[in-house]
Amino acid sequence: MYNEKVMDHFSNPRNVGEIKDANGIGEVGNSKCGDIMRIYLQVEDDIIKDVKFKTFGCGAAIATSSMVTEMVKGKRLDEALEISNQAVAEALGGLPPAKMHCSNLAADALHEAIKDYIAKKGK
Amino acid sequence: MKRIYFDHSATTPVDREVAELMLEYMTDKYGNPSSVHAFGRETRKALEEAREKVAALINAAPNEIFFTSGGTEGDNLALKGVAYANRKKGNHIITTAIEHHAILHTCEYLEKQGFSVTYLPVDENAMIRMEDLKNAITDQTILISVMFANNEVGTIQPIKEIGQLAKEKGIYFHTDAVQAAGNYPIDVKELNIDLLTMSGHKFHASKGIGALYIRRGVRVEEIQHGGGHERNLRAGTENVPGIVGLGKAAEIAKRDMEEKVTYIQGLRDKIITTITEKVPHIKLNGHPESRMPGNVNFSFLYIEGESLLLNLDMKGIAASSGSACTSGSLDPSHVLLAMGLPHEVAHGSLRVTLGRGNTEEEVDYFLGIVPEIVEKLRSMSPLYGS
Amino acid sequence: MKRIYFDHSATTPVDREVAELMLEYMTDKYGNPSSVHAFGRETRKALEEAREKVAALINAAPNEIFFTSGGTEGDNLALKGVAYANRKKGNHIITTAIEHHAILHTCEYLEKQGFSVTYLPVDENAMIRMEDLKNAITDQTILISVMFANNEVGTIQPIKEIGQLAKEKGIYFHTDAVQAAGNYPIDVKELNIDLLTMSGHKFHASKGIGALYIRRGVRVEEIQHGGGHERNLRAGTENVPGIVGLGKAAEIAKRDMEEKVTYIQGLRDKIITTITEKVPHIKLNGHPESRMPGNVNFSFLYIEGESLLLNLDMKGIAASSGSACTSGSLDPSHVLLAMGLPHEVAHGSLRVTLGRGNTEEEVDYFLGIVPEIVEKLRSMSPLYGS
Ligand SMILES: Cc1ncc(COP(=O)(O)O)c(C=O)c1O
Ligand SMILES: Cc1ncc(COP(=O)(O)O)c(C=O)c1O
Ligand code: FES
Ligand code: FES
Repeated sequence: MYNEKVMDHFSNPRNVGEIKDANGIGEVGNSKCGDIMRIYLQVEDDIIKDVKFKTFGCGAAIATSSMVTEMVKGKRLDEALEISNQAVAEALGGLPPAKMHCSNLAADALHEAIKDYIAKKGK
Repeated sequence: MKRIYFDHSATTPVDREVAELMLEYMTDKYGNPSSVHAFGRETRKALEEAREKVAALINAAPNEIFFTSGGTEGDNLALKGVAYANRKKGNHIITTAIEHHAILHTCEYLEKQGFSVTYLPVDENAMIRMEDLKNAITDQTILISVMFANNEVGTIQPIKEIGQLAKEKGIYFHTDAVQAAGNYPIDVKELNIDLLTMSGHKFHASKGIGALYIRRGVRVEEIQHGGGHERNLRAGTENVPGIVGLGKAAEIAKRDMEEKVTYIQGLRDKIITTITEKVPHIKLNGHPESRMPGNVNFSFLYIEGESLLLNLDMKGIAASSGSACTSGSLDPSHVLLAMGLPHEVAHGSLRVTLGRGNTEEEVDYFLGIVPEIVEKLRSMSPLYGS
Repeated sequence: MKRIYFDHSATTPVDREVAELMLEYMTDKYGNPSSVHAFGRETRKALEEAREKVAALINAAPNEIFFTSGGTEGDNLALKGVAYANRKKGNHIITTAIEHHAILHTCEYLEKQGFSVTYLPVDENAMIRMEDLKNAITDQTILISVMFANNEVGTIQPIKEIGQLAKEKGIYFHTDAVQAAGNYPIDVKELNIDLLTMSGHKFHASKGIGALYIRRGVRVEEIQHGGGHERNLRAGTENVPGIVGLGKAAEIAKRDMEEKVTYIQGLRDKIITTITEKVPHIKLNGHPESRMPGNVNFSFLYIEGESLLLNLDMKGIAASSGSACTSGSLDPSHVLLAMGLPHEVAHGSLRVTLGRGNTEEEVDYFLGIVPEIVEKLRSMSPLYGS
């Protein structure tokens, strides 16, 4: 069902956990399917210094969460905002068609976290 | 890696003896039972002997057994066959909200054909209430179809009471016994069952073969048209190897029933007790007593079923889940939802279904790793500990 | 006594290689293809590989192949499925008078559901006339169903012309290729076939498995309801052993097609020539050229088919007849009658259908005894010599 890369990220997820003093947190959920993703960011000078996630969901949900954290660590915010759900799926070498809509939400969670950071900074 | 199979409600391995008999009826005794020559007579005889064995499993008469291609066809034939043949008597059918899709989707189809269907609700243990059933009956009711045992949570319905009530009211009673037949003692006479569906691959015969028991006198219309096979009720060259295998599997099931049930139930109870002790935040789904001997179904709160399955799979254990994510559909199991479980709890369910080939050792290995996996997944879960 | 099997149109022995592969998918690789774990993934993969092989046999795409429980189900699904899904376009179906009962009885059922069916007549060789077909088409015609090769007399219909005509008129074309598939080269693209039924047990796969080819884009409604198997067209746990066996049988059939056809046709022609020479008062039924490689069908005047069969059977030879007496019905073969044979001639027919396992020696043994038997029966017949 899942390719090797997806299974690798699923079984050894990168950057699992919380950041205590995160300055950006984003959460998305697919209320129908029930999965929830939360991304924690530590941003300095518009650079993502650290990122962690927590996810309730299927194999694809966990793998995409893990993948997106790898993709953005060390990146500038504007670069990170350009990453789409599609790009995350591609970086994983593809997902089963049934999973594309339902659990491919990691980039959305990331964007929410960035928005949260920007909103907090603006205050 | 050792592979452990804990998914016997999905399908079972074919018994070695059954498979070898099937092989004989494929390569050597291959005649068409409709042929008049020696090759044909030989398979005709084997066919009728198999019918006797299948009948004996459920205490029916041989001429009350009709072979089908499996449980789904049996369910379709029972519901459509009874509905079409008894249209003049009424257009109302009663079933339950927790039936298999072979029943539910057939009922939906019949609704489009002008029948009216009542889907009985269930309680938190997946049991129907006799009161609801009584209240649902109208003078238009021609058929009650209630599954014998549920495939997800293992709950066994009050079949005898239903049979009794149906008999009193003069309404046909069909039961989808795909999970129970061959795995649990059934006596159609004692239980007042008019029609019963069984499927070979759930009790160590092959996939692609099944049978429908139809009590003598029940009016059923054929749904597959062609040659007059199975006394004009089911056209198509008989699947002789499948049927002979089904007969053998029925014979073995009947012979070993008591021993098998006791053994499997022992494994089941060990799993239920140990998980309940060792893992916090869980819920046993299904009825605590009236339950299939091999069925374990737990919801592990805060985690998701597919992730749990994949982790078990990586450790060589094959189990199943009522999570929507494993099926590609959006909603989790209609059974768990009908029992009143909230979405997120339904999502975290794990079904382990045991067979006579499973060992205590396998169970111990499983019990050793489940708490770790659950802990690991919970530590990633945004729902847990927050 | 040596047993000689000359009834390959009734059913064939399962290839040893096919049967052993099936055994493996019964006892060892037994997962349910719908399961997400390793056991399930393994059989899912095998299922899809089998689909590719079956597709390759008739030059279709894998996603145009849907597995069924056999030829009868395939015919039912093709006719009812197309009829129900295209009801809005029209209610007229064209078929022939010599189809198998799986087609004829399904058509009769559809007539009761409000469809109108034309049964094309055939000529003395069991061929339809293209002129009749053209004249039968109305603006209500949604489907033409003409069998590829007849099961009794072996006549192969002008499939390419029919396909061409159907395409021009925008009408779906189904062919019941249960006899031809695996035994005769078929290219659905070249022949413009929209739907094609095949059955495993006619080409060395098992009874109880078959496939329906549905060209991409053709609208068909499911007739068996349940889980969403076979892309929602055919519910029911997939018969994995049967399917894997069908795939292997298709692969072998494709590989050996040319050789097999030449070999079998050689035996057939020897029988036809020798009987024609040695036995007086006979009639070859079916087309002299456009005929299945393995089909021999003779009427022996003044004698009755069942008596002939029984005599052959006593000598170890299994053949078949279009005689009513072998089938328990009162009328002799509807095929022979449709070809214009008088009742008494139809009664005296003998069908010999050859397979790749038959030998020249078996043929010679048969040819040695037939004249004697015929002579003996004629000497008892009040119709003979008077
Ligand atoms: C309760 C129940 N009914 C019907 C079916 C369908 O049977 P089959 O898979 O043989 O078509 C199943 C299993 O899949 C089942 O568990
Ligand atoms: C031409 C034809 N169509 C349909 C069928 C039915 O196929 P099955 O026996 O696989 O149901 C047969 C054989 O019995 C046949 O010869
Ligand atoms: S969490 Fe449901 S499909 Fe991924
Ligand atoms: S001659 Fe006896 S049944 Fe036909």
